[in-house]
Amino acid sequence: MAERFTKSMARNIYLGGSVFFVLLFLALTLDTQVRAMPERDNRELITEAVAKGKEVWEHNNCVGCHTIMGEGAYFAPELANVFDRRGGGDSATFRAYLGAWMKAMPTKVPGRRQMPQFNLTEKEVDALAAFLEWTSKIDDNNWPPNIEG
Amino acid sequence: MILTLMILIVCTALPVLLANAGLQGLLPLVLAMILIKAWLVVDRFMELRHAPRHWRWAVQAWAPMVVLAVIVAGGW
Amino acid sequence: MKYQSQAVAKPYFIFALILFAGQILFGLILGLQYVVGDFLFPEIPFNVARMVHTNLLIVWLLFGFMGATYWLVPEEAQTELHSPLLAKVLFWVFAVAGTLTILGYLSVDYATLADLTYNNLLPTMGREFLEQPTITKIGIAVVAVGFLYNVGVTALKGRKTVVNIVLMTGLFGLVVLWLFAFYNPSNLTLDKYFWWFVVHLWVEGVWELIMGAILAYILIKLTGVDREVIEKWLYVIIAMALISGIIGTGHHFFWIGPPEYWLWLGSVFSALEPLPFFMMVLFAFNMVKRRRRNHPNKAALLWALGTSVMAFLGAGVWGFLHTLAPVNYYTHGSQITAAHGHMAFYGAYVMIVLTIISYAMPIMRGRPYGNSATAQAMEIWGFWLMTLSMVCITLFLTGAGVLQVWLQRMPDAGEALSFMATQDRIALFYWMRLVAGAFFMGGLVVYLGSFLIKGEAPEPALEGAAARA
Amino acid sequence: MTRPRYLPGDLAVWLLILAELAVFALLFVGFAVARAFDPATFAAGRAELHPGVGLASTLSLIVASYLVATATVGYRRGRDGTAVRLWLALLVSLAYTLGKLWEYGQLYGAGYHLGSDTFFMFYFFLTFFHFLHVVVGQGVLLALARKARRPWQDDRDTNAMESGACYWHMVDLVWLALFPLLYVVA
Repeated sequence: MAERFTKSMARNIYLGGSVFFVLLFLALTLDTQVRAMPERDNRELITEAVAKGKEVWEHNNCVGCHTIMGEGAYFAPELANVFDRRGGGDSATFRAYLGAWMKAMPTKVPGRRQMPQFNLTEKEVDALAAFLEWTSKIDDNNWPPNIEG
Repeated sequence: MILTLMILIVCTALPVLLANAGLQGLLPLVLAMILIKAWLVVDRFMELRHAPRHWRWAVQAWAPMVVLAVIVAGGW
Repeated sequence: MKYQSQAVAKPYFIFALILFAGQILFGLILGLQYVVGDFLFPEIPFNVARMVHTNLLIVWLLFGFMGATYWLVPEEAQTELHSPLLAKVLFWVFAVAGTLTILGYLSVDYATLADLTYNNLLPTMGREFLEQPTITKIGIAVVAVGFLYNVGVTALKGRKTVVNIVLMTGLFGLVVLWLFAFYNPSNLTLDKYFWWFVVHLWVEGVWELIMGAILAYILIKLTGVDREVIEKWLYVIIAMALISGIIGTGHHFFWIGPPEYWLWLGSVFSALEPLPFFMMVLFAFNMVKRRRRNHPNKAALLWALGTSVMAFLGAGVWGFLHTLAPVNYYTHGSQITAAHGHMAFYGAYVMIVLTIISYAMPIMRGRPYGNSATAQAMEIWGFWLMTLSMVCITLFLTGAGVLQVWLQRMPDAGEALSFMATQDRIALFYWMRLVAGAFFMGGLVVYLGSFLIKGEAPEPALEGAAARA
Repeated sequence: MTRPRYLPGDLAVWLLILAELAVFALLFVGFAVARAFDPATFAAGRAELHPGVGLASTLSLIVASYLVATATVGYRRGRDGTAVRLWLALLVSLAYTLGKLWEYGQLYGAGYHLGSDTFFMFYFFLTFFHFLHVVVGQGVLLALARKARRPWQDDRDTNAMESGACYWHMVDLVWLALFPLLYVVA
């Protein structure tokens, strides 16, 4: 039962297979980005404040402890749905909550995980709140399973 | 080979024609036809009839596994 | 050492190992912070320690890949490296930039670092694994292009082996995909979608080519099996890796905004992702079984076999455990992800770099047949300590993850525990993980200690090898 | 007299074939599971398809497969007509390609796409994924036909021929399961 196994055929499969799947992936990416995403990510709701809020989020490396849509560090709570969890889905409530929270950090309770004091301005807190509110409205296939994230 | 082709054509056309004639409950027939066609393609066209047995059965197992999985998964 | 210029790999390997030690040190800090939340706060907050831990990992693996490339490309191409000087210059540029970046993380707070490095001109910071200041990112791109040019010219002017072709393809892909690190739109979903082009298509795409090429090279050297045989398996394995892995990117698109069809495509294609890793196990063990020589560097052979097994377990099995969408719905972003990440990175990439170091370093140190038996025994102790510790870390984190999912994710809204309450309940697993981490550090110390032992393996008798085959 | 058992084509191609069959099998299972959850959507979606075109596509693939199979046997035995058969197979398979494109045009014109509902998600991905395989197969047939056109040689590359043929039959095999699942079972 001799089996033939040639290097040239293996190479053809490698090259052909890669090109095939790269093209397929690009086609799917095109469909995702051009057709599907505008309906799902609420891009029309990205205000200047939301964009600024994402910058605040990044400049303070929030993802170094928290997750957002399940990605990040797993040291602190998920924040893609914090607008619903802590703000009850209401912008003003959430803004007030976030402002008070950021001021109160760190708690300095011995032995507990500590969140640094980032000294955000009022405007930055507003922007961060807007960003997290927008994020909570992305259609993410109903993740997380419950409000605790 | 030509006989294989004929059987394949009949097996393909039959369920479609019967469905067009308005017959219900064709699923068992359709699945049976899949199995027969897959058998012929693998054994005759791919010539696995003469291949080492493990290769022949590995490929022959595909269609029954798909049909079985479809039945189980679909609860049909 | 067949070509003098291969020696430029040495500083790359040494620096990689130094950064490795740093990575593990910060890993221990993180492990302690998981259970003693205010440890080192506010001097080194968790986010800083984590950034150092993950960035050191990426950077030292890149150093390892570069060293491996400088080592094997000239030998495979049967020619001297195009420019050893460029390789040395780029080493210092990369080493200094990397060190400054880490010092930056540790000495000022992150927002200040962002301002100091003019992040607002081209904001790229503050995203997981891509925390480096934009200027560092540009530096990495420049170093990578220079590196690619240097080895590319070398590979093109010499013999074109499959190992070199696959390695160069992988490195080229690595550099091209890095460019997505510079794309950071305000739309978070868009940002995440293309962020995965760097992260997933690196670790589950082009890095697998690099890993496969290094493994193939090592097996050619250690087993003496015909190059032709090894090369065609290499092609088939990486073909499978790309066939499953490219659309497999979809398993990261489940919950970040892209449409529902990714739930199906991501699940189906990533269900096949263990396949190339499984083939790698069969491949490695088969080649060793069919070996035509008994290379006296036993430690290197152990690393090579260990890589294939641990990569299959970590990337393949632990990846598959939580990759199907209905499972991932509950496990996404839990400690199960962390468990998978640890074992996959260690098994696939840490171990392949340690494999090539284990093979190449003794040669560069004037011991063509490997280190002395004592040094090898010590290295093998290091291997088992580190590997078993990593198995334990993975198991404990998996335990933590399962419990986390059970307490926090599965119950309905009213009954589910909050994140922090859950963390308290799984603290025991974190303690055990910390202990396992300490053992890992111990293993690393033993491993590094093996470099201090003098002496070399004797030249093997020819007959013995022939008789075995 | 029994011939020694012999696997036609290259081992590398067979590994590819097994992987592809596994992908399609998983997709079929996904289809069946999704259908069980929402039979109404699937029935409605199926009603929008064109079984006539599907049937014609199937027949074209079967006939092409027959031509490829006989071409392979003939080629191995050194008979003439291999190239002609391969060209014919390519031509016949174009009926599938055109039919599929026509149906895509129809459905797209009627407002259906990958994101319409679960049925059309499966319909478009499964058929398009398969369609791409057919296109690759047609490329392989083209290459083989051009190769076979050259006069008889002793060192005929039966490995390439058999490998290409088996790939083509795999594409056919997948469609034989795909067609009834999507178009017929109501």
